[in-house]
Amino acid sequence: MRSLNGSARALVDAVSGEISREIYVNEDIYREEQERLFARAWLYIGHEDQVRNPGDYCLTKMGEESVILTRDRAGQVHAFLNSCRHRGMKVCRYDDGNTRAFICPYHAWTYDLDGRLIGVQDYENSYRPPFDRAKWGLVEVAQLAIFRGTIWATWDKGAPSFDDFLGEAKFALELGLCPWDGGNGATELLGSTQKWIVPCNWKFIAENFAGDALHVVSHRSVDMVGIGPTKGPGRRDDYGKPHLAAYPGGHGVNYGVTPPVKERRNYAASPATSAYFQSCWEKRLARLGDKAGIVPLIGTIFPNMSFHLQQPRTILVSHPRGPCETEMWRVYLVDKDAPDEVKSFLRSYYIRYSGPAGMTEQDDMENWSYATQASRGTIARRLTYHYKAGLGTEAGTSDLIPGGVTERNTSEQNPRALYRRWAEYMDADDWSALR
Amino acid sequence: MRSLNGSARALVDAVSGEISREIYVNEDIYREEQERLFARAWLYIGHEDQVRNPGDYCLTKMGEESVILTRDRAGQVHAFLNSCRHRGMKVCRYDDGNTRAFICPYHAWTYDLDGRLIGVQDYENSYRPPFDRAKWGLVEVAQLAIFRGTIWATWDKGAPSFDDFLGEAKFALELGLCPWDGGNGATELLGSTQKWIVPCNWKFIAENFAGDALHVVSHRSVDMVGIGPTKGPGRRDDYGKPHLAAYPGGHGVNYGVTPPVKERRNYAASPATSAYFQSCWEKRLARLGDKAGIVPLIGTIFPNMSFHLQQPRTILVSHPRGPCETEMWRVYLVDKDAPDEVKSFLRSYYIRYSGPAGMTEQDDMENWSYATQASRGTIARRLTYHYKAGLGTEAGTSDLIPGGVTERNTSEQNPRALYRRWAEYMDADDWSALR
Amino acid sequence: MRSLNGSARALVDAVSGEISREIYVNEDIYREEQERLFARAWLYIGHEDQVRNPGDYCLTKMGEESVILTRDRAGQVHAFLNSCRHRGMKVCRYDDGNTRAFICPYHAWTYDLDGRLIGVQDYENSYRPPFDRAKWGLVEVAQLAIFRGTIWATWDKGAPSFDDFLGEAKFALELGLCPWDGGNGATELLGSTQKWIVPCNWKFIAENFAGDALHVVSHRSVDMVGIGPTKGPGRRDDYGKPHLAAYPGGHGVNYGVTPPVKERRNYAASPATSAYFQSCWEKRLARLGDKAGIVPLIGTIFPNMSFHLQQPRTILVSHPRGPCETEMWRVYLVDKDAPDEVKSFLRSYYIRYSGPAGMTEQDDMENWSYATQASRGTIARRLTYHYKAGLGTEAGTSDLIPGGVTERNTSEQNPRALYRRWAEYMDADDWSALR
Amino acid sequence: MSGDEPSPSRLAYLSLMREVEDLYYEEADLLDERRYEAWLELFAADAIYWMPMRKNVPWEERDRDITAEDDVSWIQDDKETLEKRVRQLLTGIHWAEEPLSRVSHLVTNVRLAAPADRLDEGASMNVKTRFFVYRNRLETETDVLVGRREDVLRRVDGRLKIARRKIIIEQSVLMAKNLTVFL
Amino acid sequence: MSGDEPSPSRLAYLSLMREVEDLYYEEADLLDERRYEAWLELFAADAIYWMPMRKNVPWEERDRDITAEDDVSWIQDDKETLEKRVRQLLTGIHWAEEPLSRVSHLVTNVRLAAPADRLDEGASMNVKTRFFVYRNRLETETDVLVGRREDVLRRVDGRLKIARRKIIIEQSVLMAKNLTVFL
Amino acid sequence: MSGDEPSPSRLAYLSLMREVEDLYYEEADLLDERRYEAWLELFAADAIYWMPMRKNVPWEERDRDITAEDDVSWIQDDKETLEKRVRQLLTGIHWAEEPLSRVSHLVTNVRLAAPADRLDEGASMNVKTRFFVYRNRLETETDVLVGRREDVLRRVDGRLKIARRKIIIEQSVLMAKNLTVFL
Ligand code: FES
Ligand code: FES
Ligand code: FES
Ligand SMILES: [Fe+3]
Ligand SMILES: [Fe+3]
Ligand SMILES: [Fe+3]
Repeated sequence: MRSLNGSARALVDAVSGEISREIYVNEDIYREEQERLFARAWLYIGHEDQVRNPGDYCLTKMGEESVILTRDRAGQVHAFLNSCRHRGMKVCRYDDGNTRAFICPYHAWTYDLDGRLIGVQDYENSYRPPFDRAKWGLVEVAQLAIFRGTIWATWDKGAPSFDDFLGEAKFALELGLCPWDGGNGATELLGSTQKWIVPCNWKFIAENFAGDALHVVSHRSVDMVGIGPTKGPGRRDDYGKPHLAAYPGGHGVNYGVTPPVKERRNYAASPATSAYFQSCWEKRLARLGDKAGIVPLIGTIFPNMSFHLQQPRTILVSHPRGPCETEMWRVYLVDKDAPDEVKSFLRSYYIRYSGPAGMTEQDDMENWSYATQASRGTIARRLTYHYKAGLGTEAGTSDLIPGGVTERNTSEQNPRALYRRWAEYMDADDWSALR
Repeated sequence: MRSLNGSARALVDAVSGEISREIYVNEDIYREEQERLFARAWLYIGHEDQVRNPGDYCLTKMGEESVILTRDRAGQVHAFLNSCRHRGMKVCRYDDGNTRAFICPYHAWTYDLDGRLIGVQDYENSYRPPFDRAKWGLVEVAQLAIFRGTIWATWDKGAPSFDDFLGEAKFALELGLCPWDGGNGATELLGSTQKWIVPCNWKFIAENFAGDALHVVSHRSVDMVGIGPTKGPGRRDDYGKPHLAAYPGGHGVNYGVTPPVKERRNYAASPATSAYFQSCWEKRLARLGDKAGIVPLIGTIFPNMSFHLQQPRTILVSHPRGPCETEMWRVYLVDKDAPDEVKSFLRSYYIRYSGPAGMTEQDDMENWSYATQASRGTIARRLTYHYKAGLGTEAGTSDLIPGGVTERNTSEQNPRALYRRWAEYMDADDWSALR
Repeated sequence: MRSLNGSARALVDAVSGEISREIYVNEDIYREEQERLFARAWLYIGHEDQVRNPGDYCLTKMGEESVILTRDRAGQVHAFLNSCRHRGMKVCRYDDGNTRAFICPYHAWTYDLDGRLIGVQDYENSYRPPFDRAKWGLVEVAQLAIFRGTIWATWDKGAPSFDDFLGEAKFALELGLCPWDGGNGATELLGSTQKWIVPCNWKFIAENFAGDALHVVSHRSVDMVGIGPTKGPGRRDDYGKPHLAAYPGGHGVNYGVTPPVKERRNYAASPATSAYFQSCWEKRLARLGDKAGIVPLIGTIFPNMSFHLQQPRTILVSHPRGPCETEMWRVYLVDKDAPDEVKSFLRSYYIRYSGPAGMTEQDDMENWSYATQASRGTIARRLTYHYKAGLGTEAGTSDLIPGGVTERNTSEQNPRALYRRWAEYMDADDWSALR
Repeated sequence: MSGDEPSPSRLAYLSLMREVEDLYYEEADLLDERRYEAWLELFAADAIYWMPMRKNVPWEERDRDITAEDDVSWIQDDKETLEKRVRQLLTGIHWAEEPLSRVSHLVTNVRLAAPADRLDEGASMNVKTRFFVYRNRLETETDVLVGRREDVLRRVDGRLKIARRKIIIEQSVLMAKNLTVFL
Repeated sequence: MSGDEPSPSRLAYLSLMREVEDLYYEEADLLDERRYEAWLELFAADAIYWMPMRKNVPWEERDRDITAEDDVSWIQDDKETLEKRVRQLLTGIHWAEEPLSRVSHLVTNVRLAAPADRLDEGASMNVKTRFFVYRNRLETETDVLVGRREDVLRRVDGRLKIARRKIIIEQSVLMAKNLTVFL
Repeated sequence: MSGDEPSPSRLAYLSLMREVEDLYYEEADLLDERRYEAWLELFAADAIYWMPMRKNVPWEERDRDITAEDDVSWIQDDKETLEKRVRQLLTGIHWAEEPLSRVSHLVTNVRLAAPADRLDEGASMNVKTRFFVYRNRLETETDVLVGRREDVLRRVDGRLKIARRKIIIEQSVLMAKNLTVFL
C-alpha cells in the first residue's frame, strides 16, 4: 500500500484552515489510517461495568477488528484480538457473558481468561519438538489503562502512558465521569451498547463532537419540538457559557460554565430528577465552589471517542468500516447512586436525544452521510473543506479550564487541532516522532 | 492512480477494428476516464424546459457527480457542483423546484441562485481577517452552452466552444430538435426524467446508439409482436434508407432518408397522430424539398449523450457509476405545438419502446449487462472485441449529409470512430492535444 | 497488478509450519492467484454424465469464469470460454440442455458445437477483406482430459499432461471412482449440481479436505445426533484406520484402511443398502484381497477439487469469487449398477451430510467464514496461521498407499504440502519452473 | 361468555374481503407459474395499468412526489398493450426474460379504500394492497420491487376484474435494469 | 357434501380477526401516506411504544437475546413523546426525513396470542404480527427493517386502539443509519 | 342496501381459510421463538419435507426449472430426519446456529389449490403460500430467502397437520452459506 510519507501535512493546512477532501474519501489514506493511527493510538474499549467479575467478558472493537474484553481469575482486565492463533477463527462470538475459558469452535484450541493457550489436541504427540504454547496465546493489547471506570488500550508498545496521551484533556474526563455532586462516588452504564452503521467517514463524527457550534442551526427542528428535561422548547438543560478548549494531543472539548447560583431548575419534566439534581448541585457547590459550574458538555478524545458528559451523558465510539462507513457504538452513563426513577427518566430522555432514534443525532447523521457522499467525486476531490472560523483570534488560557481556551463558541479551533494531530500521526513512522 | 500515458491507443486498434476488453472492465482505466474524459468533455446536462423561470432548479449529473442546474434572477442559466464549500454537504436534495437560494442543512451557509456565497454564520466576528466569500461560492462549470433547448456544460476551461466540440454532428441535432414540420417552432420535454441503473459499462450504450445495425436481430421478439404506431408488426414508423455518419469528435449518427413522397401513413394506431404528422410532413416537404426525408434516427454525441430523434424521440444520458454500472437518464421530446392527444399517444408509445419497461430497450440492456459481466474474467480480459464490419469500405462523403458517410448499414465505422476519439482523450494531457 | 515475484515463498514457511494470513485476505494476492494458479493448473470441470450425447452441453466454471462444456457431433468433448468473440456476450445462458449450435443473442454470431464461428451477419459484404473466421471461434481450453468419467481442463498449453499433474494421487481417484465392488463398472452422478456461495477464502476449503483430522471435534453436534447409515450416533460408516498421504503436486488424501474381515454391517438404516454393500464387499475382497479395505475417504486435488469418495461420495469444486467469497459446486456419485432404492437412500443421506443443508458441512462453513473474516484486520494480518501438527514426524512410505504417508491422523502435513505447492505456482513464471 | 354472531352485513363484508384476497393470490400464482395468458383474463377489457415515477420534493410539496397522469411514467398500458408484453414473453426470444426469471409475488395489506359489504354486477370499488416482488435470474442477479397498489375492481359476469391498477413503487432512481416483471 | 355453517362463536372470531387486520392495514396506509397525526390517533392515551435491542448470547441464555425493559433500548416512548416525533416531521426541516423517505409497511402473520372471539369495551388482548418495512430515500439509499411486533390492543369507545407495542427487530448491529420510520 | 348473508357453505369456507392461516402463523411463531420441538408436532408422522433446486433452462423447457423428485435437491427429509435437525440445534454446539440466528418468517398469499369448504378427519388438501424469511446473525451477516410453498394439509384428530411440504426457492445459485433455517 502506498505510504503517505510526509505528505499528510500537505493535505491538512491547519494554518489557513483548509483541508483536502481526499482524507475523507481516499481508499489508500483510509488504509494508512488503520496502520498509523488506529494501530497506534490509545482507544476507548469499554467500561468496568462490563467486566465486573472474574470470567466476565464482552466483545469490543479496536479500529475494524473484534476484541475480547475480559477479567481473569486474579481480577486482572485483559483485551485480546478475537482471532484464534491456529486458523484465525473467532474464539468468542457472544456479545457478553461469563466463561471459564475461550474454546475455539474449529479445532478446539483453548485459551485461558488471561489469553494463555492451555488446550491443544494431542499436544504431547503431534508436535516434535513441541511448540512453545506461551508464544501462541491470544494476541493481547500492548498497553491497557483504566480511568474512572473507562477502559482504554493501544496496540503500540511504544505509545506513551494513557495519562500522557490524554494530557490536560484529563480534566474533562475527571469532571465528566464523577457523579453530579462532584464527589468521589461512581458513575455506571445505564445498560447495553447501541451499535449501528452510518455511511460516513469517521472523522466527520470526531470533528463534530470536538466542537462545532456552527451546526447547532441544523438541530432547529428538535429545538422547536422540545425534548429536553425542562418541558419547554430546546433539547437540553441550561449549561451556561461555552468555552472551547483544544489540546495538542488532538483532543477537543466544549465546556459549559454556569455561575454558582443556588437554585437550578432544569428538570421540570421529572420532579424526582429535579430534586436529585438540586441536591447534587448543592453538594457540588459546597465541594467545588466557583468551579462547580464547569461541565464538559461535549468533546472528542482523539481519535474516535466522543462524549456528552452533562445532559445527555453518553460515550460514542466511531469505529471505522471503510472511508465511507462507520459503526457507531454508544453507551449511556448515570450516577450509580441516583434513584431508579431518575435513571429510567434519563435513560429514555438520552435515547430520545442520541442514537439512531435520537431526534437530535438523526440530523447530524444525515449531514455527515451526504457530506461524505458529495465529496467522493472527481471534481469534489479537487476541493478543500473550510475550517477558518476563529482563525486569527488565537485561543488563550483560562484560569478555569486547561488547554487552549476560547469563549468564541463559533470557532473551529478544535477541529483544526484534531486534524493537525491527525497529520502528525499519518506522517510519523513511530511514536518517537509523535511525542 | 496509475496513468495510461500514451497507452490507450495501444488498447484501441481502430485500424484493424480490435479493442482490448480491459477498457470496459478495468478499475484504473475507469478512474482515468473520470479525470480525462468526463471532467474534460462537453456533457449534456438538461433542457431549458427544466429551468424556465428565475429560481427554477433541477438536479442533474456530470459523470458520477450531482450538479444543480438553475436559472438566476437575471435569467442566466448556471450549473454548480452540488456540494457545500464548507464541509461538502449536498446543498440541494430535491429533484426539482423553485427557490430563492440554496441553504445548506448542516451549518446554513447560503448560496444565491448564481452560486455566490451570501450567508455565513457570524461572518463579521468569526473570521479575522474575514475570508473572501467570492472565492467560496458553489463551484460552477467552466463553460455552459444552450443549443435549441438542450443544455451542455464542461468542467474544462480549456475546452473548445460547444460548436467546435459538436462539429458537423450539429446537423443531426438541428434536424432532430426542430419540430416535425421542419420549421423554427420548438420541441419540448414530454415530462419528467426516467432514471435507472444497469450493470454494464457505459460505452456499450454509447457505441450501440452511435450505430450498430447488426444488433437489430436482437429485437426480433418485439418486432414480431409489433409495438409501432403502424398497428402492424415492427416497432417504428418507416424511416427510409439508413446512412451512417461518423465524426472526428467521436460522434456517430445513423440518418434515415425517405424519398419526398406526398403521402406518409405511419400512424394507423392513432388517427389524430396520423393527421398531425401528415400535415407536418407537407409543411416539411414545402420547406426542405428533397432534404425533407432526412432524419437523425439514432446517434451518440461523444461521450455519453445518445438519442433517437424521429420515432421514438428521446435523449438518453449514460452516467457512469463504475466500470460495470451505469445510471441511465432518459427524457422524451415532442413538438411543442402538437395536439395533446398526439402528445399522450406518443408518450405511451415512447415509454413502451424505451426505458426499463421499453420492450425494445429491455433486450439491449440484457445484452450490455451480460457482455460486461462475461468480459471481467482473467481469460476474457486477454481478448479483444471485434469491430471489423465495414473495414476497407471507407466512408465517403454525401451531398445530403455531412461527415464520413456510408450507406452500408452494417458497418461498425461509428463505434470505431468513437473509440478512436476515446483513446485520444485518454492519452491527451490537455485540450491542446485534443484539437 | 503488482507481482509477487519470488515473494510467495516468503509468506509460506512450510518448514516451520507458519503461513502469513495475507494470502487468505489480500486483494492483490488474490488477483495473482487467478493469473498464476487458476489460469495455469488443471481444474475439474465436470463429468461425462453431463454431456453424454452429441449436442449435450452444460455450464461449468474455471476460476471466476463461465465455461461451456459440450460434446460435438463427432462425439468429442470440448470446453469453451462462455463469451462471444464479437462483443463478449454470454453465448450460453442455460445450465444444461442439448443444442445444434450456440447463437449469440446480441448480433447472432453463431458457433458450432466444436466452437467454430459458422455464422456472421452479412459476412460476404461487410468485411473487406473478409476476416479469418477460424481465428474467431469460441476460446477453447488448451488441454482437456477425461479420467474415469471426470473431466478436467487447463488454459495453459505449457501444462504437463493430466496424468503428470495428478501424479501418484491418481491412486485415490482410481479407487474412489470405481464402483464399490472394486471392478470396472462405472459410477454416475446422482443428479444435478448444488451451487451456493460461502463468504470464505477458497483455500480454507481446499486445506480442510486435504486432511484436517483435528477439526473433527467441530462436528460433535452431528455426531451426537447421528445421521450416518448405521442408525447409531456418528455420521459415517466405519472407514477403518486413517492414513494421510501428501503428494508433491499439492494434492492431499486421507485414506481409510479396514482389515479384510468377511462381514461389514454399516447400513442398518437401509436393509437394501446393507445387502448391496455386503455383496459389493465380498466381490471387492475377492478382487483386491488385503487391499480391499483401502478407500480414499477425503482429499483435495490441487488446487480446488475436493472429495469424499467413500460415504458420503461426492465431489466439491471451490470456485473463487474474491479473496473472501467462494462459490461451492457439489455433485454426488453412486455406483451406476446400484438398485434405485440404494441410490435414493444414499442421495438423501449425502445431502443431509454435505451441502448447505448438510448437517456436517454447515459447521465447517461457519468456521471457514468467520476465520476468513477475523483474518482481515490490520493486527490480524500481521500474524501467521499455525500448521505445525506432525512436524518432525516425517511422512514415510507405505506398501499399501503411494505418496508421503503417515498414520498420524492429526498431522497437518497435507495442508503444508498444499501451501508449499501454492507458493511454487505463485512464484513460477511458467510451467517450466513448476515441473 | 362467547362472542355474538356478527350481523348479516358484517358476514357479507368478511366474504367480500376473502373474495378480494383470493383474487390477488390467484393473480400471484398465475404470474409466478408463468400462466401469463390466464393472468390477462383477470383484467377488464378497458383496464388501465399505470406505474408512475417518484420524485424527491420539499415537505410542503410532498403530494408532487408521485408523477401525474399526464407526465412520463414507468408504464402506461391498456389491456391491448399488456397483451403485447405477454406475447413478447411467449416468443421465447425476449432476451431480457430468456431464460425466465424466478419470481415470487407477495401481496399483503389487502384493504378496501372505502367500507363496503357487497359489489354488485358492473359496480366498482377501490382496493389497496402492498407488494413485495422478488426476482432472481441466471446466477445471482436479483431485484426487489416493493410498493403499493391502488386498484379499481369491478364485478363482471359475477367475477372480480381489475379495471384499473396504479402501482406506486418506493424508488425514485429505479434500482433494477428493467421492468419485465408484472406488478 | 358441503361444509356446515360455523358456530356463532366461530363467526365472531372471524369477524374479530378481520377487525384486527383492518386496524393494521389502516395503520400502514396512514404511515405510508404520511398522515402521521391520524396515525397517532390509533394509540391509546397511555400507550407504550418500545423497541428493545438484540444480543448474541449462548444457547442456554437465549432468552437474554432481547434487552430487558430496564435496559437501554432503541426506542422507549409514550404517546406524548411519539407525538414529539410526529411534530418534528411536520417542521419540514427535520433533515433526516427531508425530503421524506419513500416507505412501505408490509404487515403479515396477524395472530391472537390467545384464543378470543370478542373484545369488550375496555378489555385488552395480545396480538402478534410480522413486519417488513422498506425505506428508500433520495437516490439509492435503502433500508429494510424486518421483525415481529407484540401489541396489546384495547377497545376504546368501540374502536381498537394500540395500548402497547413491543418491536422485535431481527438485527443486533442496526444496519440503518437512523430509525426515523415508525414500525 | 346492504350485503346479503353468505351461504352456510361460503361461511364454512371462510372458517376453513382462517384455520389454515392460523396454522401457518402459529408455525412461524414457533420457529421464530425457537420452540422447535413444538414446531415438529405440526407435521404428520409420515410427513415429507422437500426443497428442490432451480435451473436456468430454455423457454420451451421451462417446466424443467425445478429439479425432479429423483434428482439431487437442497433438502429431502422425513419427520425422523427433520427431528435430527432439531436435535442438532438443541445441542448448543451446532456452530452454524451458535449463537442462534435472528429469524422472522413472513407467510403470505395463503390459498387453497382447489376450492373446498371443509376438511374431514383423515382427508387432505393442497395449500399454496409465499414465504419471505429474513435471517440475521452475529454482526451483519444477513440472508433473505424468498419463495413458494406447496403443502398438503391433512386433518388428524381434528387438527390440521402438514403431511407434505414442497419448498420452491427463487434462486438457482443459493446465495446463503447454509440452510439451517426451516422454511
Ligand atoms: S482455528 Fe481455532 S483451533 Fe483451529
Ligand atoms: S457543510 Fe454546508 S454549511 Fe457546513
Ligand atoms: S456480442 Fe455476440 S454477436 Fe455481437
Ligand atoms: Fe449535533
Ligand atoms: Fe437496440
Ligand atoms: Fe468437516
